[in-house]
This record gives sequence, structure tokens and C-alpha cells, in this order.
Amino acid sequence: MNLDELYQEVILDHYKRPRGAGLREPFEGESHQVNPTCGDEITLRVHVDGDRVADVSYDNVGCSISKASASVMYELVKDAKVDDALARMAEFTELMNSRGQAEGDEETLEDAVAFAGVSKYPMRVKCALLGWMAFKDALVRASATGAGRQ
Amino acid sequence: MNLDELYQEVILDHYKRPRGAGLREPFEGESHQVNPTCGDEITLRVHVDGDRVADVSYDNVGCSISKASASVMYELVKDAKVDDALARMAEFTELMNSRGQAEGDEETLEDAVAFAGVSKYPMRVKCALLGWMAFKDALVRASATGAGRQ
Amino acid sequence: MEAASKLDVEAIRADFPILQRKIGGRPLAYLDSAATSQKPVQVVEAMRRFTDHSNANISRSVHTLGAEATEAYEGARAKVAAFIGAPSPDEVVFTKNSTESINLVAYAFQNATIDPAADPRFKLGPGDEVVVTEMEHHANLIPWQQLCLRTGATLKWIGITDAGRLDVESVDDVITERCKVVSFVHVANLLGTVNPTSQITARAREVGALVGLDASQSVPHIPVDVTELGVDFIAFTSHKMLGPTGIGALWAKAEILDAMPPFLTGGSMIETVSMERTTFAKAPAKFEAGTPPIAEAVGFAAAVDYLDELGMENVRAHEKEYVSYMLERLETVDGLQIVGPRVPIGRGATVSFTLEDVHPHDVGQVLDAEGIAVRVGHHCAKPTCVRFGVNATTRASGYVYNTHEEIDRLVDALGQVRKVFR
Amino acid sequence: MEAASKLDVEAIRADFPILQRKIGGRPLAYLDSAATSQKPVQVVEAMRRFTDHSNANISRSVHTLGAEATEAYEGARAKVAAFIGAPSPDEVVFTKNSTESINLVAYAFQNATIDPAADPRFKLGPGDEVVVTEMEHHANLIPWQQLCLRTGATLKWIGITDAGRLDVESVDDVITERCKVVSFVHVANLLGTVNPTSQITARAREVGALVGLDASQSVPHIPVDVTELGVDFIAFTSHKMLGPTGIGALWAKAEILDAMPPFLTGGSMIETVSMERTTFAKAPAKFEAGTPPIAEAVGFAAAVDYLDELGMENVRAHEKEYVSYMLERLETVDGLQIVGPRVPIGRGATVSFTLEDVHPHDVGQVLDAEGIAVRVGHHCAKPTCVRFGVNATTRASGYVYNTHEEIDRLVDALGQVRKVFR
Ligand SMILES: Cc1ncc(COP(=O)(O)O)c(C=O)c1O
Ligand SMILES: Cc1ncc(COP(=O)(O)O)c(C=O)c1O
Repeated sequence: MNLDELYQEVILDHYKRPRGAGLREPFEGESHQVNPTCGDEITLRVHVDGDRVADVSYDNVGCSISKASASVMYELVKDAKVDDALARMAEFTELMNSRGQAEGDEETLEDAVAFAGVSKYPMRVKCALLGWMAFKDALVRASATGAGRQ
Repeated sequence: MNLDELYQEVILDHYKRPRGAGLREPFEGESHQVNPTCGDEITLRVHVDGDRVADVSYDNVGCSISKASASVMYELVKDAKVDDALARMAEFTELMNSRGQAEGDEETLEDAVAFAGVSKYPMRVKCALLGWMAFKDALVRASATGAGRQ
Repeated sequence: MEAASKLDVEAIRADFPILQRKIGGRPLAYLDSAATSQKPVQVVEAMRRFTDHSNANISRSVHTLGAEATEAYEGARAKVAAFIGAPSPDEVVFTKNSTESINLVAYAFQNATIDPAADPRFKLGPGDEVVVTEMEHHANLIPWQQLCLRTGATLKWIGITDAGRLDVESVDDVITERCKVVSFVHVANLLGTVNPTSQITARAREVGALVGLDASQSVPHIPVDVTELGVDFIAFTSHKMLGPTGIGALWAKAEILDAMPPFLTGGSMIETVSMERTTFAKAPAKFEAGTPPIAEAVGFAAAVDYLDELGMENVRAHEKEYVSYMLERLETVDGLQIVGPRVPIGRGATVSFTLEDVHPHDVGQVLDAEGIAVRVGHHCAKPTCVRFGVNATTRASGYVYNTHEEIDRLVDALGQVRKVFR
Repeated sequence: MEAASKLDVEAIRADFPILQRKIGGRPLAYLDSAATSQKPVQVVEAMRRFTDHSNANISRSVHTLGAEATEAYEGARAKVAAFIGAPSPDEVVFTKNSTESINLVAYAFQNATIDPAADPRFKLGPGDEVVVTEMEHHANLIPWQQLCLRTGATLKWIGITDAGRLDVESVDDVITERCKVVSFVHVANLLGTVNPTSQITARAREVGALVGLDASQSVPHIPVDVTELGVDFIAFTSHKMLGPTGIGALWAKAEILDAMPPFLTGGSMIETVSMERTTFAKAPAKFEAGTPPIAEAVGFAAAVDYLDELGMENVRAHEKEYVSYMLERLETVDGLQIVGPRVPIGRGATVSFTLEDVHPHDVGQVLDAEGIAVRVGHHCAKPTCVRFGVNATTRASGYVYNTHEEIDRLVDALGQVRKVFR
């Protein structure tokens, strides 16, 4: 196994200095997700303003992959249009399910392409997706309260 | 497999012409036994007179081994003392559990020694013992009603 | 006639080491596959490779062996799911055998009945009805009997005609608006009957009942597509389809699995656990508490691969041709009476019969002396025996590795039986 | 120091083909036997011999293969029974794993509760209490939690001290006259603690409660004699003791098995069956519905033979010595904190720990890159994690084939971990 491939510099950097961490107000949707295999947890809030993700704030415990992924996600979706954020999520999910076959588009995924190596480790893919699942769920809840897309 | 060893002449004879078959009165104990593996059944009655087995009568469906064994048993225990009948039962049970190692004492077991070969076939031992189990159970019931041993 | 079969039976036989065995000096003629099938080297080798190379517990480790084992196990699930045309692998729950699969569903009703928050479709009480048939294996009768005993519901059943078919005329009377679940055998293990499903399924839908199949004897022998069948669940078992013992499967629609409360509880089926309270994972994990039969899943998948390679249409054609030959030859035996359909239509290659005056135990014993393995007894279908007024039958059952010559030997040996007990 | 061990570890390793495997160029150091053990060739070969020579369904056939299979299966039961000192083979019920064994007992309570004719010892209701401990594997927690939820009984538990031992002081308070059953872990799978049993057992007797052990981690590692233990039931599982997956066992006193209603129902567990009513066979058959894991039983017996040959006293001595070395060496790692007893007394060769600031997932991943397989996560013991304020741990566990060198490699690699995440 090639450790460096999994733990790229950029992943370790996000892990050690997570961007956007902490729970903030205001928010319209909140989600709590757990990885039952390892017990990793995240609580995540979204604040939607019109068609824009105005803020994503979170509190999490977990491994370097899950924490770095949440941090990278923050950078990707904060201030993005809701539709663009969801498109990136789809793109990232596809990358994670590629079993090491895809590289990811740096143009759109930015730092998240560093996770390409993670896709070779099925047990870790769930870690990388935990934050995104919380984001998606929080968006659904936000739109249920009338905020967001419609 | 040596078929003749299993289906000795004397077994086939008892099978085709079972001795003492049919249910009769009087009786003090009755037992119904089933072999759950193959569905063989026997209903058996004992009539105890003092310390003697005055009659054993039965109605059964089953294979040649179970039917012949009931017939041979009838001959062994009818008119025997209860204690002697139980001693023969113990002797026959031991023979059946011998896995082909014992021959049986013709002096005491008479025709029942023909079942020595059956002891090599674990699946058939239950057949050979079904009638005896009913006999034992019927005796217990008879003694519970005050007849028999005490 | 064997030419009609698209299976190369001799080539298949070479994959089954046990078929080389001699019993009392005669080659083994294994005509007991309805009880359990034999396993090809491909299955045994796949399990050995797994054990010697990747053995680990699944889902809970990040180490290489754990990842390989998880992939092997989930890969097996995907294969089994594809084999029965399941829309998603997540609709396949691995159990230990068909019996557990059916109990799992029956306990879903029992547990839902005492859970105020449960889906009302699974709640039973006095007045509710559960329907089976008179030709069930005990595995698809007793769990429902016990369920009715415990909930106050009533068990009803569809009868059998003299020809060994389901009494379809009675279906509308037996399945009423009170019925909450119908569970019936797809291919009967004593009679060999292949039951048509559409009428019962349609009637169940009409009255709003759930409907499932005991597919233990169908999945191994005929193409089964759960989407086409239009049922809610099916149960089947690896050891009857060239796979190992110790593993079976329940397939159920995702929506049904979601609605069912858990059955066995413990590790690997949870979301969160505290001393006070547990929440559960989604299906299939929800129903797979504890360490599953991992190497067995690998063997099960190898068996499915083997059958896929043969082609289930070819297997069906082989067996149809085979049972024609069986019926034709058996009918020539004096005093032999077939219990079940006497024509090779709508039936599998499993034939039960009685032989005038000779008890099946004795038949089986004499056949064994000739190297022929058949099953004798009530075949875990006592009510069927009672229906046909017999205590037990002798049953010969064919599979992909059986030859006409084995039937010829069976017929000859049955003549021998009559000689011994004449 | 290894000289103290009576096991010839090198000779043992030669029996396990998987230990020859390389992971990322490094020899596999398998330190995850608490999750599942590896299997020696003797087990795999015994199963293969059975499959290629005697494979058949059991108990229902008079043919030679059927008789051989039945003898192999019942012989396995006798061996497993002897291994744990059971007075009779009939007290051993084969299940699919420990989890099923425990659920079987819990469902005996659930089913007895709604059966007016059932033994009152198994009836539960509001006011009744069930006792476990805070260090249970989910397999010995959730079934009881669910049982209490379904019957209205109350679940109570014995806590854990900071040193990772049961809080025995509280036993008399927790187990009261209202208690009907105490089920507790013999050797804890996360902490490694070996629990003394006599005090809890005595207290359970005093209040008239049944008492059982989750022996999943004790039977594989220390001599277990059920008669000496004086409990009513124990659960254990083949795959943790060198045997195959797909089989486990419940031992219970004959009298207890008699009193318990059936759990899974179907074939082979009946006496008579009609459409209306079923009567059941005696234990163990009563609890073994359907085709059991037959080849797996053969493998289980071969595993028991293997352990018997080693001698369980020798296994215990090896592991005691091994855990001393583990603890001593692990304590030298900077920032490493052991969760569980820190002294090699009253504990098995399973050691959980945290490494300052580095998540166990990351620890496990880096170790895997070095060929070292450990388990990371909550180890199906979430309440234990909560008790010690951790989300997850890294766990290394040793067995008969593990060497000191593997611990040295572990310790070195932990240094490596700290470097990556510094
Ligand atoms: C203490 C304990 N109990 C129960 C179990 C469950 O065993 P199984 O998964 O074989 O059912 C385990 C193993 O995972 C265990 O360590
Ligand atoms: C029709 C049918 N249902 C259920 C079963 C039970 O299968 P298992 O014993 O694998 O649970 C069998 C086989 O014995 C069967 O033939």
C-alpha cells in the first residue's frame, strides 16, 4: 500500500487546520450523521440565502479522511449556488466510487482531487463521504422549512 | 453393504407373519411412540398380572425392522416376569448400541440375536428399538395405575 | 434421448469428486439432491482460496484482509441478487438457510404485532388470516402456525388435488379480505409440483395481502426472476444449489425490508447503541446480526457462477427431459405408485413413490446396498403424506449431474427390493 | 521470554497458510484474532474430505452418505460438548454464531412470556429485571434491550471501574429479587478483561435468577468447564477458535433447554406435524430447525481437536505471557493510552488503546501499510467506548500463532504513525 497516495499533503493539511469548523448561526437545516462502522460523527448546518449556500458550519469527530473531507467541502460549497454545490457533490461521489480509476477534475473539485487515492480503499470511502451526506441531508431539511431551492 | 446380514431370514419371517399383533383387552398401560425421522408408529398395550407380563398387544406401521422387532419382542416378554422382561430389554438395547461388535446371547435373546446386524446401521437402530420403547413406557404407565411391579 | 439436454453431463460429473465414490462396490448414484446437492470443486476451491488468502471479519476493519473479505462478501451478495433478478443487492439478506429466511419474515410479523410504532401491514390479531398450502415443507408451515398461535390470527391453506396440483379453484375462497400474508411453496419438495404463481399472487394483491414464496426447490432448478414473479419475498438455500451448507438467503422488496422490524440483534446491524437504546442500520445489514457465514457466501457465489455458466434454461431443459425419463421408467415397476403429478408437465425432477407393501425404509436400504442414494420418509411434509394417505414415501431426485443410467439402475434395484420382501 | 510458553509457535504457524501472505511487501502480522481467528489446514482439510466423500443431508436418510453425514455431525456435537465439559452432547445446540445463541435464549423469554403454558422462569413483565454489564459486546446487550422493550421488563447493568474491571461492589445492588436473568461477558472483547464469575453467579442463584455467559472470547482462549462455572447457559462461536464461519453453539443445562420454547421452527425439530398443530422434538433437535451447517460442524470439531492437541492450559499460558509482553512494549509508545486493565492479570491477550490525537482509523491504515492487521473502531462495544470517553480504539489481539516479533513491529509502526500525523 502506498501511504502517501492516501495521505496526501493537502489532506493532512486540511485535517490539521480544518476550514470553517464550528457550528454557527443562522442556519435553516441541520443534520447529524454517524458512520456505524467506526463511530465517526458530524453535526452540520447549512445557511441558505436565496439560491446560494451562504454558510456551512460543522462540528465533527473522526479520522483524518473524514475531517479533511469536511474541510475541503466547506471550501467548495461555501458561497456556491445550491445547484453548483450539488453538482460538485455528485462529481465527488463519482470520484469516490471510481475504485482508483478516476483522477477528478481540479478545475471543479479543487483540493478535493487529493481524495482520488482514497477511492482505492473501500473502507475509507464512507469516511470521505460522511460530511457530504450531512450536507445533502441538511439541504433537504432546509428546503423543507421553505428555505433554499424553492 | 451386506443386505443378508441386515435382513436375516428370521427378521423377514417375523415381518411377514408378526406374532401377537393387534390390540387386546385387558391392559393396564398403553403407549404410543413415533419415530419422527420416518413417521413409523406403534400403539402398544401391556397387561400385567402380579409380577408377570400376561400380554403385550400392539398395532403398528413401519418398516420390516421395526415390525419384526415388535414381533420378536412379543415372544420374548409375553408370560415373562416383569423383571426378566426388563433385563431382556436392557440386553437387547446393549446389542443395538454395539455398532456391530456384539453378537447377542441366543440363550436369553432368542430370535432377537438376528438383529445383531442392524446395530451396524445407526439409522435403523431407532427402528429396532421403537417397540421396546413403547413397552417400557407402557409398563411405567401400568405401574402408575397400581398394576405391575409394586 | 439425453441428446435433447443442453448439458454435458459427463463433463459436469467430472467436477464433483464425490461422484467417483463407490458404495458397497457399486458407483454412487446420488438421487437425493432435493435433500442437498453435491458441490463442485469450483465451490470448494473458491472457499479454500478465500480461507487461505483473505480470511478476516468483514466491515469493521481497515486492514487489507478485512477489505478483501468485505468485498468478497458483498460481491457474493451482488451475484446472488443478480441470479434471481433482484433490482438491488441490498434486497438480499444472507441467512443460514431457507428455514431461517422464512422465520425471519414470520418474526417480523410477531415483533411488529407488539410494537405500537410498527407498520400496520405486519400487525396480526384475531380475525386476521395467514395462508399457506397443504403441500408445504414444514419450514413454510410451522413458523406461520406458531405465528398464528402467538398472535391469535388464523392459519388457512389451499388444498391439493388427487393429481398432486394445488386446488386453484379454492384460491378465492381461501384468500379473503382478512388475509394479511400468503406464503406458498414454489416447487414442492415431496410432490415435485411446480406451482403456477400468478393466480395466487393476483388474489393476494386484490385483498391487500403480502405474498411470498418458499423458493428452496425452484431457485436451484429453474430460472427465477423475482421481478417477473411479482411477489414480496422469497426464501432459498445454498446447499440445494451446489453451494455450501450454513448459508441461505431471503430476498424481499426494499420497501418491505424497510418496514420489517429487526429479528436477530447484535453486532453489525446497528446505527447507534447506548445502554438504554439502539437504532438500527438499513437493510440488509439490519437483518444480519453477528459474524455472517463469510466463506460460505464466497462458496455460494461460486455455485451461482457455476449455474450461470450452465445456464438456468439449460438446467430446466435437462431436468424436464430427465423427469420424463424417470416417470416413464418408474411406471414400468410393478406395484409402484407415484405420489404427485404423473406427467412431466409443471413438475421438477423430483419423484416420490410408494412400492406396494414394502416400507420406504426398506426400499431405501436395499437401494443403498446397490449404491443408489434416495431419500425415504415424510420429507418434512407430513401434511402432504396425510393428504395422500401414506406414512412415508421413497423419493428420487435428479440434478445437473444425473444420468439416465442411474435411473435404469434405480428401476432394476426396485425389482430387487420386491424380491427381498416378497 | 517466549521460552515460558509451552506452545511451539513456529510449528503452529506452519499450519496456517495465510500467515505466509505478504501485505505491501511485508509479512502479514495478523493481530486481529479477537475479530476472527485464522484456520489451520487441518480444519480446511477435514471440511474438504467431508464434502468430497460424505456430503449429504443428515438424520433423514438411510443411505450410506446420509448415515456418515449424521455421524460426522453428531460426532462434532460430542466433541464440542466434551471441550467445554458439558455433561451431555445433547446440551449443545449448534447455531450460526454467538449472536444467534444469545438471541435464541432471549427469544425463549419473549415466546414464553406470551405462552400461558410456559415455564414461569421464562416469563417477563413490568417489574421484572434483566441484568447485563456495561462491557458487553452488542451481541449480549441489544437482544436483552429488545426483550425488555417487548415485555416491559427493565434492563440493568453492572458498571466498569476506571481500571477496566467490573464494579463488583455494586453486584448486590444491581441484581435484586426482581431479577430473572443475568447474562454477562466472560472475557470482554474491547477491554480484554477476564471477569470473575463466582460472585455474580452466586448472587443470581440467591435471587433465583437464571445466569449465563457470553463466552465468545473465553472458550477460544482459556479452559472453560461449564460444570465448574455453575451457570445455566453459555454462548460461543467457531470462527474465533480456529474453526469456520457459519457455526456457533449454545450450551445450556438439559433442564433449561427442556423448559425453553422453540425459537426457529421448521424441519428436523418436530415430533408430529399436522396443518393444525405441531409437537416438538427434544433438545438439541428442538432448536435446530432446517438444514444445519454440516460441513461447518465438521470443521468446528477439527478446530476443537487442534486446540485440544495444543492443550487449553498451554494456550492460556502462552497468552498470559504474550499479553505481558504486549503491555510492556505498548507502554513504551509515546502518547499511547491503554483502555482496559494495564496489568497482565485477569485479562486476555487483547489490548485496546488510543494514540494521542491520531484517530484509530488512521492508526489502522498506517499499520496496514506495514503489513500489520489490527482492528479499529468501537468493536461492537459502544457503551464501553462511552464509559471511557473515546469514540473508537485501536485493538491488537494475539492468539496461538502470534510472535513477539509481531509486537515489536507493531510498536515500531506506531512510531511511524505519529510521524505521519505529527
Ligand atoms: C464478546 C463477544 N460476544 C459476541 C460476539 C459475537 O460473535 P459472532 O459475531 O460470532 O456472533 C463477539 C465477536 O464479535 C464477541 O467478541
Ligand atoms: C420446499 C422446501 N422448503 C424449505 C426447505 C428447508 O431448507 P433448509 O433446510 O435449507 O432450511 C426445504 C429443504 O429441506 C425444501 O425442500
